[in-house]
Amino acid sequence: MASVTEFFEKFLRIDRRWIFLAIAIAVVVPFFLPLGLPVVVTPPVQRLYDAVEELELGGPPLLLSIDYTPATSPELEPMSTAILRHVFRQDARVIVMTLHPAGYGMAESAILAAAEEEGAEYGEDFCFLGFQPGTSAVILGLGVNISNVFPEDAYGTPLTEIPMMEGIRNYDDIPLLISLAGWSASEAWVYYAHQPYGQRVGGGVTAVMATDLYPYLDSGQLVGLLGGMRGAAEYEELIGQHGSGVRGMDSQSVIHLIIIILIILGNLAYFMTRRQRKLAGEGT
Amino acid sequence: MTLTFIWTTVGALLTLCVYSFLYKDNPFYKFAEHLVVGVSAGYYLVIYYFNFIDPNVVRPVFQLELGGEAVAFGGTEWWMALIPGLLGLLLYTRFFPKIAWVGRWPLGIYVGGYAGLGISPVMQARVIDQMQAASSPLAGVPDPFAAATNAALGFAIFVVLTYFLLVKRHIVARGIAMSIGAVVLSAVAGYGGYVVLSALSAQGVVSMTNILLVVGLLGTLAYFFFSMRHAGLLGGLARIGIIFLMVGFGASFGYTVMSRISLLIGRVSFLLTDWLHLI
Amino acid sequence: MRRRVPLTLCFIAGLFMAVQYFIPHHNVAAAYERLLLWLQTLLAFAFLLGTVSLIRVHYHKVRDRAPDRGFSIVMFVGLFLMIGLGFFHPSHHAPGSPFNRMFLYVQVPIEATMFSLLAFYIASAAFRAFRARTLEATLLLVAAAIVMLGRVPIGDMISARIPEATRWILEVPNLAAKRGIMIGVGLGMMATALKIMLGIERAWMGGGD
Amino acid sequence: MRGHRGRSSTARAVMGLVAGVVSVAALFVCPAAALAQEETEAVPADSLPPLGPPTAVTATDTPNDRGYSINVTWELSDGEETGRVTSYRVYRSAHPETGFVFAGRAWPGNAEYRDGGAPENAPTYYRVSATDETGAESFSATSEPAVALPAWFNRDRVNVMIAVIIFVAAIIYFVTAARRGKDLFIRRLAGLDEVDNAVGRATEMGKPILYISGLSTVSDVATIAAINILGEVAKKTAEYNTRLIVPCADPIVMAVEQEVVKEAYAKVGRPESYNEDDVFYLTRSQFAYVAGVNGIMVRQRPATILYMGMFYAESLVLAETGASVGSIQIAGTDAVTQLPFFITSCDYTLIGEELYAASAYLSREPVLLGGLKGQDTLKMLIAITIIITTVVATLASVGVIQYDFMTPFLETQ
Repeated sequence: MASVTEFFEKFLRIDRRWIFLAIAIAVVVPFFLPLGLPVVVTPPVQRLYDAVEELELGGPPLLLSIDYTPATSPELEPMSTAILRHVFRQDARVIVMTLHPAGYGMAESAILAAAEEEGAEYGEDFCFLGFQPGTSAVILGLGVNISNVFPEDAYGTPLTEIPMMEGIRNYDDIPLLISLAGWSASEAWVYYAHQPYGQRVGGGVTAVMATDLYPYLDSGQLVGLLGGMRGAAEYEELIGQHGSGVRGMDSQSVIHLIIIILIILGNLAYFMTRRQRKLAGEGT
Repeated sequence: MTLTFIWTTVGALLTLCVYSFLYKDNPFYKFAEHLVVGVSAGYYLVIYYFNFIDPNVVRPVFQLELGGEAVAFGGTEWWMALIPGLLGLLLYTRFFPKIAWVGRWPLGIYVGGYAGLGISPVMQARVIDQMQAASSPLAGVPDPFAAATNAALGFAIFVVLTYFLLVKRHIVARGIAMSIGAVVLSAVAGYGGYVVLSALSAQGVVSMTNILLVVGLLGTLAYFFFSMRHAGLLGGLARIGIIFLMVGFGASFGYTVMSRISLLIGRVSFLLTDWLHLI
Repeated sequence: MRRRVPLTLCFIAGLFMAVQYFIPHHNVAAAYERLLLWLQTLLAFAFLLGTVSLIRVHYHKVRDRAPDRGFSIVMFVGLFLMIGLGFFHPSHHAPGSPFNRMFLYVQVPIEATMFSLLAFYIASAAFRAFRARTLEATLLLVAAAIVMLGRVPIGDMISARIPEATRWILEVPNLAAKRGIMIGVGLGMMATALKIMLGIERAWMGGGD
Repeated sequence: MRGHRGRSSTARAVMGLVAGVVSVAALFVCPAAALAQEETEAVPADSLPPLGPPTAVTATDTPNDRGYSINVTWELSDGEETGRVTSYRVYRSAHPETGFVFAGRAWPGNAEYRDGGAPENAPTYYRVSATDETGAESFSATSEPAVALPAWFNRDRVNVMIAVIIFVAAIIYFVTAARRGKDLFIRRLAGLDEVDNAVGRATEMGKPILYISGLSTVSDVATIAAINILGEVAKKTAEYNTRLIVPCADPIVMAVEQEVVKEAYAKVGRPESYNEDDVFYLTRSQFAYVAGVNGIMVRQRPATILYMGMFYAESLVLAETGASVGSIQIAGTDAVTQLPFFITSCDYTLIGEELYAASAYLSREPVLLGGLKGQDTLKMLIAITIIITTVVATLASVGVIQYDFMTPFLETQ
């Protein structure tokens, strides 16, 4: 009995670096040995997927605003990759831009990787407009005329010389807009693109922000929503190509379990040692 | 070795430097720490200069001097740009002790301006809008969370009764038979409460969700009362408030875990995939 | 002069910001936007002030031969490299410039890694603090455990009730508590702002009368 | 019905706000494009019969807006039934007969458009056309003129203004009452009682106190609260002659806090103990700041760490590092999302509004305590209002009373 208590007492004072080690193992292992836990697709993700699915071959393009920064890219980059793959696979077109200065590099690397993989061509299937400061003014300005806000693309080519931009003037020519952001950009798109112009807006945000955006989903101000790595995993499930999202969910499940087991063991140890202390106290 | 690979390797090594801090403080961490403080401080100095001082002060003022066309500053005259420029320069008076007190002028405008923004918009967004959202009928509408709420309530009744019947009355002394009786009794009471409340809320007679929302809100507000002793009714309400606060905090904590792990996955993926190309 | 001028400026700026909220007229709106831009520009000027402070602290470390002075030099290298590249390199901070690369491959990885330490700390914090010592602590840990499970696939596998309970906890008790905090915070913010404007609370200028 | 009217005024207000915002954009982004010079085109002949035009076009000044905005409404074309309408095109002119220029476009099924490019103070006429798939347009009759006027008062925010006035009055009343010497009670705030002990402890141990005033700028009022608390803490450390380290994440906050600490040392007669190197700027960048502060924590091993103000995701990294070096930690923030982390990792946590009560609590200055009393009075009013609105809403929903007459009072735009 005493030895059990001793063990628990030791366990309560365990060096936190053992916990760190457990977490590290739980993250690294699924990279090599995927568990393949099933991913259940939820309605908000399905709705966004359906909206992208509606884009037509060579028809009016999707406007994808990659507004996340390096800090939140682990959650949001799997989303942009999955959405871009989806768009290119059905030969639809996409205009990429960003509202955040730090989103420039994020957007560029995501789109170039997806384009290379799916064989999409710059200027025909996609183009990258780059960054403009002034969030709400930019969003409102695009509703009037895109070329007023972005006279040229990120590489200095005038929009008039980009084939796919022909006839694309403002939101009227864009059937769907998706914003991926770890800050309030998605709300800004709802306020300044959906509200005044009736633009259909979809969003992808971090898991933490997702519940704050559910009201917009219920009211129809957002056509669909991806929340965190789980949202990305569900989207990957839908396009049938598992990537970092699905893999990430394995690690997520394992670590969540580890934390819960730690909490349970911690409490068990706490009560065992407390009872022991109480008994000892009564004995003397 | 391509240039990108070299840069990625730099990033990867720095990543490892930071992780070494998990073991303990060490020179590698110190290196990364001092480097990132310097680099980021420089980054912000440059970015803020080019995003604010350059377009709003330097260009409007100096292009005119050079005989160029005046750059519109928010649609106004160029000399308007002198005002933020002057205010900005006043900040530096603190380097000259004799006139350092002038440095409080721009700070006064800065602090006061944002204080003013902390009044009217806050009243709307944080007070009135929240009050409006909180004012919903306690009955008459079918309760979307009827089952979950009532299950939770039934469970709560069960736990509370069991607690009072068992824990408060020394189980060992009273014998097992009595404790079993007590558990059964509280289970019946809890389940009974559950069934009755479910029936009522399914028909819209009560909305347990909304009742809990209002009670929780009033309780939390009571907790924040400063100028009265937390006793009697106020004390009881404040106690309810604390319970709601704790459940809320627990929920937020559990809710955030996922995002944080995503970040770690992102870094590991950077090391294993982008850098080492193992996966 | 020394106290009255800044207090008066503070009051006027605050009053304008509080009142403009009720006046949509474009003249007022333009003035509001201009003032906001000035405040941001003021902050930009302050960055030099901050950078001087940073340099000063580390210069003193080097001068006083503090034990970690070598790392202060690392700080200087990082700082002056960024300032040099940002202001004097012809491509400034454009994408692809050396400045931008320093940001992407030095600052970003370190910061992202610092951020990711949270995954470790959240686990150790949960282990250390989530003990059922009191009723409050128990509620905290039970709510956290349910929500944690409800957000990963493994939660669905254990029971379909877990995601349901998660949603309920988030949307009922959590929402009630958040609303209460929000209203309280709103009142606290307004009172603090008002006291600043009226000069009742003047710690920001060193206090005193 | 009142309830209905309440809703429509909200709708108007939404339109007003949006129109206002649209016109801002028009002014800022593209003054020329807002008045796009797209002349009406000739209608090409086509085999299908032309669409029926939109009818009953009205133009009214957008209410409660900043100006340059007119709301145009119409009744849908009969082409809606066959689904042939591709869009409605709205045209404006200063004359009822000629000079119509394209103002904007609305989707099929929409019978309104907010023109954010209308000239100010001049009568403006509108025409709306239904466009079919060939681009052929059938035009409505010209509307009655409308004049775009900017508003000097946003009537949708009357309730907010009244609430602000009540609040300001309550605060000023209790502050003056406190000045006259009214005795004011304040309940215990556990974390703050600990500040004195913490300073004493640090002095005994010969270790510093670390004060972190959040990662935001002065634009968050929480930062101002943190500055006020620093003023009180600095007085105590100055009295005990304990080292106080204040790393700042914002240069303006740094400028202010240097002033605060310097003055506190001067006030207790120890101006020479103030070291400017202890109140310094680190970096604005969130996690670079955290890296630096973590370094300070593990190397200086402060006896006490105070976290006051606005925090983001870094809260737990800081608090866990602080806990690992054995510091007593007292946190206070109004960032709802970060409170759970401070609660789990710190010894004491001031929740939300408690942060704003802290400087009054620490200083015990009557005028500041009077402010708290004012806050509590408002809180009482809010609680009563919520109870009343809930009762009214409940009675209305079960049909005891005809309509929910309380809701309009709380509607805002």
